[in-house]
Parts: sequence; C-alpha cells; structure tokens
Amino acid sequence: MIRVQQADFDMNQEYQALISDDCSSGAVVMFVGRVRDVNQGHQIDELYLEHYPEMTNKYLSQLEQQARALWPLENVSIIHRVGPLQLEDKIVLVGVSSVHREAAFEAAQYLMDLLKTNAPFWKKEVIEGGHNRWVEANHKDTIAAAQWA
Amino acid sequence: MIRVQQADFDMNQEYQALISDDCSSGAVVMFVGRVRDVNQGHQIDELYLEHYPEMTNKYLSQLEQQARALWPLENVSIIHRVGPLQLEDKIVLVGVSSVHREAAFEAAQYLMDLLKTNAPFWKKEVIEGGHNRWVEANHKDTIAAAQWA
Amino acid sequence: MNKILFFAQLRERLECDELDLDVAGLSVGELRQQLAQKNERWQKWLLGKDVLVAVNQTLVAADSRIGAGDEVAMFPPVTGG
Amino acid sequence: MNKILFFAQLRERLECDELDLDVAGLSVGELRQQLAQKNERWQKWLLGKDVLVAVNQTLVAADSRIGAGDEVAMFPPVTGG
Repeated sequence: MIRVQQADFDMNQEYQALISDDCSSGAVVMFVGRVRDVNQGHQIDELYLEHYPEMTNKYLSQLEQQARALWPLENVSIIHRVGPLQLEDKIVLVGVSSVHREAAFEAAQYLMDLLKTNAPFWKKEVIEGGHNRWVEANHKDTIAAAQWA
Repeated sequence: MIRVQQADFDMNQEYQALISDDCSSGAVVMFVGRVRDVNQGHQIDELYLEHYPEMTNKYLSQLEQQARALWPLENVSIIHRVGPLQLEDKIVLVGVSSVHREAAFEAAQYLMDLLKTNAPFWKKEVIEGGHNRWVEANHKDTIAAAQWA
Repeated sequence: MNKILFFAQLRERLECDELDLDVAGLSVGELRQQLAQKNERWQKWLLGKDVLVAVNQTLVAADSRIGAGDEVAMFPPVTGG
Repeated sequence: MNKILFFAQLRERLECDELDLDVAGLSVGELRQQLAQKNERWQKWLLGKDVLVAVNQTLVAADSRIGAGDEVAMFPPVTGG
C-alpha cells in the first residue's frame, strides 16, 4: 500500500493495515522518520515537502515490488507526507510484515535506503530568522543505498 | 522502559513514549512479534507465556544498557506479554528512537536477537486436539544472536 | 511535443516549472546542453553535476534518448524520507 | 540456605517448581549431579544438555560456584519474543 498525502497517519491504523488478511506473519516492523529540530547544523522551525506526484507513486510502487522480489513479505506500507510540516511531525512510514523478523527488518531498511536516494521528494526548511533553505542530499544516504546494489 | 505484563499495548501510546522528552530523534523503529497460526509445523489455537519474573526484568534492563553502549539511542522500549495469548495477539514490542535510522534499525534487531536467546520466557502452545506443546528453541535464533558477539 | 518539468531548487533557480518543447530524438545530455544556452543562469544550474533527469518518471542516464511525447523532468538530488 | 527454581518443561518433567536446600560451595555442575540422584526421571532431565542455569538471575557456566543465599534457577532454552 503506497500513499502520498498531506495528512498525518495513525500508528494503530497502520499497524492494523500491516496485519490485515493475514494470520501468518509473526513479525511487523514499522519505521517512522520525523522532522528533527536540528538538521545539517541549522535550527529548524518548519519544513515544506515538495514532490513530483506522477513519479512518486510510480517509483514507490516499483520499490515495493523490488522488495517483494528480495524477501518473503506479507504486507508493505509506504506513506510519505507532503506540504507544510511542523517540528516533530511524522514525515514517512515504512511498514513491513513477514513470517520472519530478519526479512521484515531487512526489507524495511532497504525500502528506507532506496526511498531516501531515489524517490522524488525535496525538503525545504524554514530556519532561524525565517529564511528558507533547501536540504542538501546526504552522502551517507548514497552509500547506504549503494550497499543493496 | 521495560515492561512485562499480561495486558495488550497500544501502538499510538508506545510511539508517543518513544518520542517523548526529545525533539532530536528523527528515526523511530518499532518491532512487534505476534502469535502465528502455524509454528514448527503445528496449527496453533492458543499460547501461554511463562517467565521467570525476577530475571526477566533484570535481564531486559541489562540488555537495554548493552544496546545503549553500542548505539546512540534516545528512548528504548521493551514490552513482553506473559500469560494466556490468542491467535494474532501481540507478544513483544521492541521500540527504539535515535537521531540516525541506521542506529535505530540495528539496535532494534540486536535487542530482538538477544531477547530471543537470553530472556527467560517460554511459550507453550495449545495445538489441534487441545494438546499442549512447549515450543522448541530455534537454532536460527542462536545463530542470529551469535553474530553480535 | 514534450513536457519538460523542473523541481525544487532547480525550479527556483531557473524560475521555471514547466516548458513545452519538441525535443524528441535528443539525448538527455543534449537536451541539457540545448536548454543551457538560454542564458548564463540556466547554463550555471543545468550543467552542474547535481542535476538528475527522469524520462517518463524513471531516472535515466545522460545518453538516454527522448522519444515523441515523453515527459522529461530535471531536479536536484532527492531529500525525502 | 539456597532457593532452587525450575521453569517450563523442566518444572513439569521434574514435577517440582521450587526446592530449599543448602548448596553453597557446590559448582552448578555439581549441583545438577547431586539433584539427579533423586530418581531416574530427575537424572534423565537434569543431566541433558538442554538445561540452562542462572545464579542470582544471571546465566552462568557449569563451573560457576554457588554462594550462601544465592538463588539458583534451572530451565530449558528460552523461547520468548
């Protein structure tokens, strides 16, 4: 299940979605990425998430299929928020259920690593003094994604 | 935060606990282990979790400290249920928040791998025909735990 | 005709979010060169190494050819998640 | 005096959940040998390799010595999580 939305999401609902239609998955992993107060040395007041709508859905669906080809997964959820976000807001959820916890953990990491370097989202921060600043891509993320190639 | 309890737990509440007192952790990982319908070739009707109360709390607290020595973590939650459990019930939660997603993922896996082989819990299954069967320890779990040594 | 889209910093720096041009037959690298001739600012930002290009919503390399009707998008390295 | 606890399958097979005995000075391995002399069933289940021993709630090896007042627990490999 892929969703790109402005609204927040609820952890109970998303947990239920991950275990629906399925009694056999013993392991559920949920990852949440949040708006941090300090990023790349700047104090953050607010965040704006821009994206390329036609491509985000297409890419994230492909990514889910890639993960399913690598691990035995039951349900997969990827939710990414867009638009204005406040400090401590959730930005992204990656959730995976599987019979095996190793598969659930690895697939969730894989999905996050690839999403970070390939999904067309861009963060713009409002920092001290009301200035805007586009977040710079993180070299560490490129390395994390490359390990799966 | 370590809890051993018979009651279920709520994913929203546990998510909030993981991000409390802290604006700086951008990454939250939650793992849930559940009662599966089939285990080691047997159809499960019910599960009973026995434990050694004085040791579970002591061991899980030590385990949290070990994880904190290995990764920069903000909040750590380990909740393990005991007593009678039904099909699809949650059994265990391991939750970790950190500034870095790599640390959060790795620490959650570490906590689960060590809990599986060292925390004094035992599962007894009620299987087809109302028979009781103690779950056998899984060699795969021993290997998973050994990788951290 | 092709739709050419720009996102994020690149959109702001070029002061342009969308162009309609017929660029079928060009490679992605050739398209960047052609667009860069518009003015000094376009040259500066379009020829930098930090420009990713997607054709029909899929990331492609510089030698990839653009077909009739393809949607082309140019943007900086992504920072979601 | 020492408290000796048994859990899970081991508790059921020995039909015993707790003993009060003074075993200070013995090693954990010696204690298992001593308890196994009770009867054939105890011998069978206590001397198997699938018995873990904790002293004061910490897993220990067979040569570990038991002190006065220590709590000793014996149980099968754990299966939580």
